[in-house]
Amino acid sequence: MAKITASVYTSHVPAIGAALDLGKSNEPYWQPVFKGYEFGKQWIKENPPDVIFLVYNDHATAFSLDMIPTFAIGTAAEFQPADEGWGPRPVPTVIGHPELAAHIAQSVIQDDFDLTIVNKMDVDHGLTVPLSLMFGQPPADDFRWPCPVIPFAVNVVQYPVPSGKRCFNLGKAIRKAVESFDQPLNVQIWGTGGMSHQLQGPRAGLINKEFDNAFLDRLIADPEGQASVPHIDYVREAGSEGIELVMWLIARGAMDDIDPAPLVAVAPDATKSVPANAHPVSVKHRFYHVPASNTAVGHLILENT
Amino acid sequence: MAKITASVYTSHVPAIGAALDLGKSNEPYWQPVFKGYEFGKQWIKENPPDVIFLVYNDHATAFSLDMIPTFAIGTAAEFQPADEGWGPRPVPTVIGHPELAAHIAQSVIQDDFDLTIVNKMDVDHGLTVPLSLMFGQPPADDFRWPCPVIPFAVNVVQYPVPSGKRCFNLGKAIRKAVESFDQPLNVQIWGTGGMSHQLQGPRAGLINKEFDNAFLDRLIADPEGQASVPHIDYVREAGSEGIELVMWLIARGAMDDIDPAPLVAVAPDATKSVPANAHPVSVKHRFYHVPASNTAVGHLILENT
Amino acid sequence: MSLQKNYLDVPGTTIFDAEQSRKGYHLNQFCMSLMKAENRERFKADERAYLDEWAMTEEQKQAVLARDLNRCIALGGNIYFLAKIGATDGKSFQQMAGSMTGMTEEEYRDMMIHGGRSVEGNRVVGEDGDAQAQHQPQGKAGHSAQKASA
Amino acid sequence: MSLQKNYLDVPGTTIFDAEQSRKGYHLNQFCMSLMKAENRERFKADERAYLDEWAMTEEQKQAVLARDLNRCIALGGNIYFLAKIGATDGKSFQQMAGSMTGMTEEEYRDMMIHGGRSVEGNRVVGEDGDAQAQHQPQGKAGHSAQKASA
Ligand SMILES: [Fe+3]
Ligand SMILES: [Fe+3]
Repeated sequence: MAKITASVYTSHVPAIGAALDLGKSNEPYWQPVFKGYEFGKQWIKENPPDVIFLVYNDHATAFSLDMIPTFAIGTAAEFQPADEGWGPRPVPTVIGHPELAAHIAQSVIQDDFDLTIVNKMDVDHGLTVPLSLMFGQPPADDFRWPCPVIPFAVNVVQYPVPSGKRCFNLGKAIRKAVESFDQPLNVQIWGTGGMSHQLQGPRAGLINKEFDNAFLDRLIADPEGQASVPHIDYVREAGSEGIELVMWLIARGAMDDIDPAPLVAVAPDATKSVPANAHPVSVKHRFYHVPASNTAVGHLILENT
Repeated sequence: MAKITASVYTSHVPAIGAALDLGKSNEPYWQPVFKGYEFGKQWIKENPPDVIFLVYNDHATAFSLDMIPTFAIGTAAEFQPADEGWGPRPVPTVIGHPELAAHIAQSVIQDDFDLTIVNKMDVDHGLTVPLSLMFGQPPADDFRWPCPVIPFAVNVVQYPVPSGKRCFNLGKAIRKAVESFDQPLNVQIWGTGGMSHQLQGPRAGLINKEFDNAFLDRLIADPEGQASVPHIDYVREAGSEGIELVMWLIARGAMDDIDPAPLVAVAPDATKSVPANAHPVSVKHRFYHVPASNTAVGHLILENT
Repeated sequence: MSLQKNYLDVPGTTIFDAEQSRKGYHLNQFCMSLMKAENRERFKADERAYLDEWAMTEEQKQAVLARDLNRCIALGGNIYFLAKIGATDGKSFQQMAGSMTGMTEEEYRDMMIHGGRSVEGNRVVGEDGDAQAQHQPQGKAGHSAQKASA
Repeated sequence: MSLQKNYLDVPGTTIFDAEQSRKGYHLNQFCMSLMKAENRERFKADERAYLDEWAMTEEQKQAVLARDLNRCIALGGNIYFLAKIGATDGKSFQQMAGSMTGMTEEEYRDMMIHGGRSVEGNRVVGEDGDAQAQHQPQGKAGHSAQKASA
């Protein structure tokens, strides 16, 4: 039986990829960013996953306006790093896990998540920057990522994007799907994007440390509550691109401390009994830094216990 | 406020399109088929919709295996009849309704249906044959369909396809979306595909009149019950392509006699109170014939009262 | 995989699920290419050369060349994709479907006119309906085959 | 439309919804075309000619030629699409984002190094934060503009 052992959360700022690819990671501007990932690089060496289920968003790369899937799962054997306009990043091809991906697709579609199944797509910085941050640049004589990756793309570009509650429930369904796969795989689920940032208009450059840190607090301790925060709060408080944070809720919903029953809308006066949590998650690492280019960088590692 | 006034259900057999396009509709083989649509052609002249929300499935036409959306809504201004291999059908371009389509997309995505929004796609016989059956061939000097059409494509090609319950609930969400649109449009919702047929393997040619007629009975009188029938029953009883019938449940779920609250799984011992129905639907027409090529032809018109 | 496949016991029927889709990816994408008139021309001009442009298995190519649709389906093909081959050959869906039963066109057409194939005996593998393995191929072809082996 | 747009009162911010998407369809699809190196070359060789291949409005074409990203966004552009123009020009996301504030590159970079733009006064249209309409353009450009009009 496969098992989700941990979840990793991180911003996926394109400039971080550029800094790595252009050898700028030792510059004073970038040093504090990469320092925040040193723990994670060591941790993942000691806890190597067999497969990563990587939640990210496509930034007008694989998906133009011709087709905009709310949720898309990559079931292909491999995915090429995309040319986003600056030429492709010099990173390895991403190897998929078609069997597990197809299994998860089958299971969550039967649980009423209306996925789009994708057998051909290039992956952009949203997926490759997190891999670079956690694994560094693979050596030239063994130029590959350490494990297969299942890309899971969420539409956060054209509104409406899926709600926090929908994302959180999807995480629960993914956990159920993984746990019904009949091979003993160590699976990590990663949630990427965010934190506060705005890339457009006269409000570009918005950063909200208070919002970001409150989000991290609540993602750890009260993810169900965080899942009910409406989109407008993210936009207003964390910038128009801060909405990417809803993707972290997918990864969080897949952890063992979460009641696997779907979260439904509850009438305001309903009394809610919170069961004592038999499976607390362990916070292995937490990091926050401003800025990387236009963006606040957040990073979190949670392990199931 | 827009309003769904009626739902139309029909098979969308490609051979019907070919018979029409090749001028064979008066041949003895085809006469009984087209006779079954005479009522509908007259009825729709007397009850012309402003927009048709047309639920169908793409048959490996717009969607290859590269991307398989569970639910795809067409928000483009127009859609070209596809070349399915025999050359495009000689029928008019389908004019969309981008405003209403985008409005419905926004509303149902916020109701947790994970649509794929499509701005460029060709439409195949699944969409054009029902238009031909209900409207006939438009005259050469006014070569257009009488009203705009919103294409809504459901994956019934690669398993798993969405469940009957999911389809039925989606119908409810579509009704809610239409009723919140602020223009006074007369909207019809059409469900197409089916009835019993199998196009593959040594069991090709399967027809099950008993199943088909029981489906029609129950679709009218107990659609919620029909929505809980599992896929394997359709496959076993109505042929591998009989599964297309789940699309009829989307149209049925959008009618006024249906309790708009989502249908959830109910424990076997739960007592269910069925409210007296204040808004019965009126069965305007019902038709069934075998065969058209490999397929049983079914057709139903329901009006809200 | 360990999700239950509750559709494996339907006789003469292959459900196009993720596993079949993976097997048939290149075969089906080849079929999609036949939606363009110029590709249909190129295919008809030299089928083998056209097939060799696709990352299909030799078995899949042979099944296409032989127009053996049952074999194509076993190798991951889906009927809606395979129909593009039939369209290129000028065949109707009825001719294609009929070809998978072993019946002649007339036999299949007659069966349909008389109400189609009955579901009786054809619901579950192991029954005795006409779609069951022990009764293939169907029609006269099957009768002669059965005589020959008798 | 009558679904509430509860995001129209955020200052200096355009939410890319279905309506914006419809307006900007051809503009954004033009941007996508710049993901191919050969298209970037053709665009750079003759921008106007390349733009004329697309069903964009004249206003959209002028906004692209002027690299006026705020205008592009008002006309239906989305920043992730528009970024392909910046990439073609060799610009970073920071340079593109900064260009929409009126600040110089240095001013914008300094703002980010010092913790970015504050949300205070920038939550709702009508407050007095630096992203509000009455304070545009920002940076020295704005100071001179304000002096000129004073
Ligand atoms: Fe991003
Ligand atoms: Fe069909």
